[in-house]
Amino acid sequence: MIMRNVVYALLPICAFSVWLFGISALASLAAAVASCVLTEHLICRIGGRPATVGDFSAVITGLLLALTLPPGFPLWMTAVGGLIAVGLGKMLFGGLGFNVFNPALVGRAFLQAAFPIAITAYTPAMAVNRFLEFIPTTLTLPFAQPLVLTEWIQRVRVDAFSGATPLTMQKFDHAATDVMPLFLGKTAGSAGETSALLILLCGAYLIARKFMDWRIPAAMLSSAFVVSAAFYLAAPAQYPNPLFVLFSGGLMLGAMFMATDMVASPVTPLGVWIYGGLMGLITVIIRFLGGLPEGVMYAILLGNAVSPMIDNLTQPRIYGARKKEAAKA
Amino acid sequence: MSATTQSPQARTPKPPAAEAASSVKMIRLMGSVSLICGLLIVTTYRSTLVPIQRNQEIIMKETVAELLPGVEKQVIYGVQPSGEISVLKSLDYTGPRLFAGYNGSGALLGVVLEASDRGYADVIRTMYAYSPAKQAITGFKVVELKETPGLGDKITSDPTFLANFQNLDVRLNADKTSTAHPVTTVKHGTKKNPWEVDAISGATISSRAVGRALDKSTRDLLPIVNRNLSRIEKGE
Amino acid sequence: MALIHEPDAPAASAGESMEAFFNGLWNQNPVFVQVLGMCPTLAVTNSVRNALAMGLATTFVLVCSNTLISMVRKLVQKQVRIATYILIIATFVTIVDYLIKAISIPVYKALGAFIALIVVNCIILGRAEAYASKNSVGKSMLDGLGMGVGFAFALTCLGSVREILGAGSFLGIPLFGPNFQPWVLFLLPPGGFLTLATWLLIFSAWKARSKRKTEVLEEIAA
Amino acid sequence: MNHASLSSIFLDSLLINNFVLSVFLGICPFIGVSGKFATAWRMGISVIFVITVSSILAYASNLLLVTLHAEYLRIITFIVIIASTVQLLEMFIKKTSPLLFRALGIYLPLITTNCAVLGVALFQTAREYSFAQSVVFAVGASAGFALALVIMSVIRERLELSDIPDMARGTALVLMLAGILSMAFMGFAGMGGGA
Repeated sequence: MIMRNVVYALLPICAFSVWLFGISALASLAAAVASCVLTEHLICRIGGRPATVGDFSAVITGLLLALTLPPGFPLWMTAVGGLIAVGLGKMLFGGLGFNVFNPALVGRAFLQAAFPIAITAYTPAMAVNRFLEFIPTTLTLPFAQPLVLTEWIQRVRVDAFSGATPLTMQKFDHAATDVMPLFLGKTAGSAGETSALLILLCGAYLIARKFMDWRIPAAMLSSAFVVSAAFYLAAPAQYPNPLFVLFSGGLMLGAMFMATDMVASPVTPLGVWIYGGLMGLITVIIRFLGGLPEGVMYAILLGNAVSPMIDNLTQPRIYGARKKEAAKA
Repeated sequence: MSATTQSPQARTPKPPAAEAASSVKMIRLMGSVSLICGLLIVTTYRSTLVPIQRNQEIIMKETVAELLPGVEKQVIYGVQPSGEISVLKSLDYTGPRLFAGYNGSGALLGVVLEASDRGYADVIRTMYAYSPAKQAITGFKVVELKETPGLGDKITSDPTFLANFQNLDVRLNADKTSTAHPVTTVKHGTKKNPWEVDAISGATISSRAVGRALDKSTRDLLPIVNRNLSRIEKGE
Repeated sequence: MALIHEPDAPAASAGESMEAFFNGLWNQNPVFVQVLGMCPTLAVTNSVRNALAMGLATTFVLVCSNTLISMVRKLVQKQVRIATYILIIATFVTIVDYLIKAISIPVYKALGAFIALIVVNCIILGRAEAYASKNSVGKSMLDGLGMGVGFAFALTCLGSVREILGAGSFLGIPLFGPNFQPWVLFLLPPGGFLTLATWLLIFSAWKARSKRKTEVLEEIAA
Repeated sequence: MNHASLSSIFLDSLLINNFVLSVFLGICPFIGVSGKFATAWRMGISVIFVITVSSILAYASNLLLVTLHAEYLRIITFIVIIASTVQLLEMFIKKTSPLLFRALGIYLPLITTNCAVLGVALFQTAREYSFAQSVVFAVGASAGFALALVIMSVIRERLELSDIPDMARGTALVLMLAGILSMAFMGFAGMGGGA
């Protein structure tokens, strides 16, 4: 029930990404979902376990994975990502309900480390002919290197839309992007991360129907805002303004749909706030001080890694400990 | 690993006589084992000393020859903290080193220097050839790096990036205390001045580390090279 | 991670000696079965060349230390046993450190501190304790050789996968032509963990299968 | 001489080049002792303790070796120092604080063969760290080891209840988890490199 609603909430984002990037984004979504579902099916069969494909969780993993990849990402690499996401990120731990990390992000982290060039090859949004032709890299043969897109981008781009993402431009060239286009989402970037507005709306749907813990995105976003505001106030010339930080890159998508993975996040109320705050902090630190323009993926994976520990530390005291405290008082 | 320290429960039953053996015997044993070990180590150390130094010299000579084509003779100088230079007999020197290269007729071709800075993963060590006549860097080589394969390690192979160092302007300022223009790394495709380094797109951090390394090294060492140029030219 | 204690064999026949050798190579493979010496196994296997060099260096130390320890085994009291062993092992590690440096500086630089760290490789002290301190010189030497070759074999298995996938080459020779997309991950630390984990999975799956097979055969026989 | 700043050495050894997840040191105890949180944090503290002390001693003895021109005795000296540090610490703790000894006692001997201890001594020598740099490096590296160990132990405790395929149980699972953690820690790369 929850799973199916998450899929519903993701569909508008998928549709927007297809509108923005064309059939390549559609193919990428299809490849990721197919790969995830197939992997889960095969592992269940080989391991002699009851089939769990029907629970829609593999579909969600596939959709999320595709939404975090560049629109022209080679389909064979997308399929590898799906395999790793479900195989390593989920089934290894015993399937749904036991995953330690968000499976889609495990897949994406693998792809980021394995193919660092392909995964940073972004293409402009609203390219001409995007519904008629594939981005050339999409159809790269398995195990082959994708083409370099510089010339193709020159040919297809519509006025201001360049291939570089707002984050890359900010990080390496100190070129700021206005907040409004970021909010609406007509920028280059990963397929599903561009429109902050749409992601907020879809997340709000899940929150309103109580399928999602609102405190996690709230904590993560506000912590990212506060931390980046501190950097910005200290050195406005060097760091982007906090609104840019909120609406650019995968922060919104990550905070709404990936950090909120119920199994991989803490359960105690205080723990949830700590978890969200920590992820917002790491995101900003990696973006501002690290080598990469984007840090949301790593922040969430690290958050997942320490979430059992946060749970341990924030759990209501067990009997013995409480007695000690009482004695002290 | 736990077992190595926990398993010593004596499985070899010792006769009671051995148990009673005095610590003299123990010390004698440890002493003789140490003696054997010491002998072995010292022998190896002595016998490998020459081949190791030779290996290091060969590698260094090859690098210098690569950076200064046509080099026939090499002299190594060590830079002392005071800024004085002196000819070194071996590579063992902790301060900055200058590798001067000469052609067959003894004319100075250029000086090879070392530069390093922190890159993406770890310190990047490079060597570059400086031509006092052209007041420019004329050659460049990365000698040690741990950057991401396929990304940061492009600084060793990318032809456009390496083309930066065929003639990079590092002329000195008017009072010869530093370089006139700092070596700066600029975004790929925006190089305008001869002292700028055109970065590799997608490997910006490694490219910038190279620029910073060269900048620091040229600032510190080129004034020293130029001050002692007459000595270096004679090779003394 | 308990070490396997071989029974004390009073006399060594040729067959038993060979068993000492193959034991380390396969049945008690230090990496795949005993899961020892993980640090070098993960750290230096990003190319086949490094894996082979580390395998050879470790084999050298294993054979030498096993031999020497077996020679002095009857003289060593148990109180100073470990100290003596560590002294002997550290000696041979120092020797191998200088030898590699004298043979090839690029290999020396690629292996880095991991040559010196052979000292704390649990395989070596483990064999000294469990085997060389109780067996004849010849058998101890063979045991060291078997364990060393088994270790080198495991390292090469890992190194091959990582170099072929991560760089598209084997021993530096390109295999697939320029169009191949290298999976850089396999040269990086996570690739080391994941490759070793996959090998262990394959090994345990294979063992489980052969165990099932023998069970079925026994059932039929019964 | 090494000119790296103390803060960058600390950050580098703690997160960027984490001893377990990126440099591959101390993997055996990482696999062996990460099963329970209660043992993991005690082991972590013991390791921080031992590494810091042995790093200081290694620094001093290396000075001595260099003045004597006996660098070829480095490996032997370091391993002897580490082994005796562990012994002495064990005796010292036993005498001064029986409580602490009960908590840490059994972990101390295990540390002798932890290659992270020797690794710190060797790295600080190879990188020509000054005394202050060596100490900061030792604390950072050992705290990084403890961090990885504790994170792994809590995850493993949680996984005890889950339905992991039999084949993957044990070392393979720990290594897979370490692989994912190592990917997550890659996010810190490039810090201190200056953007």
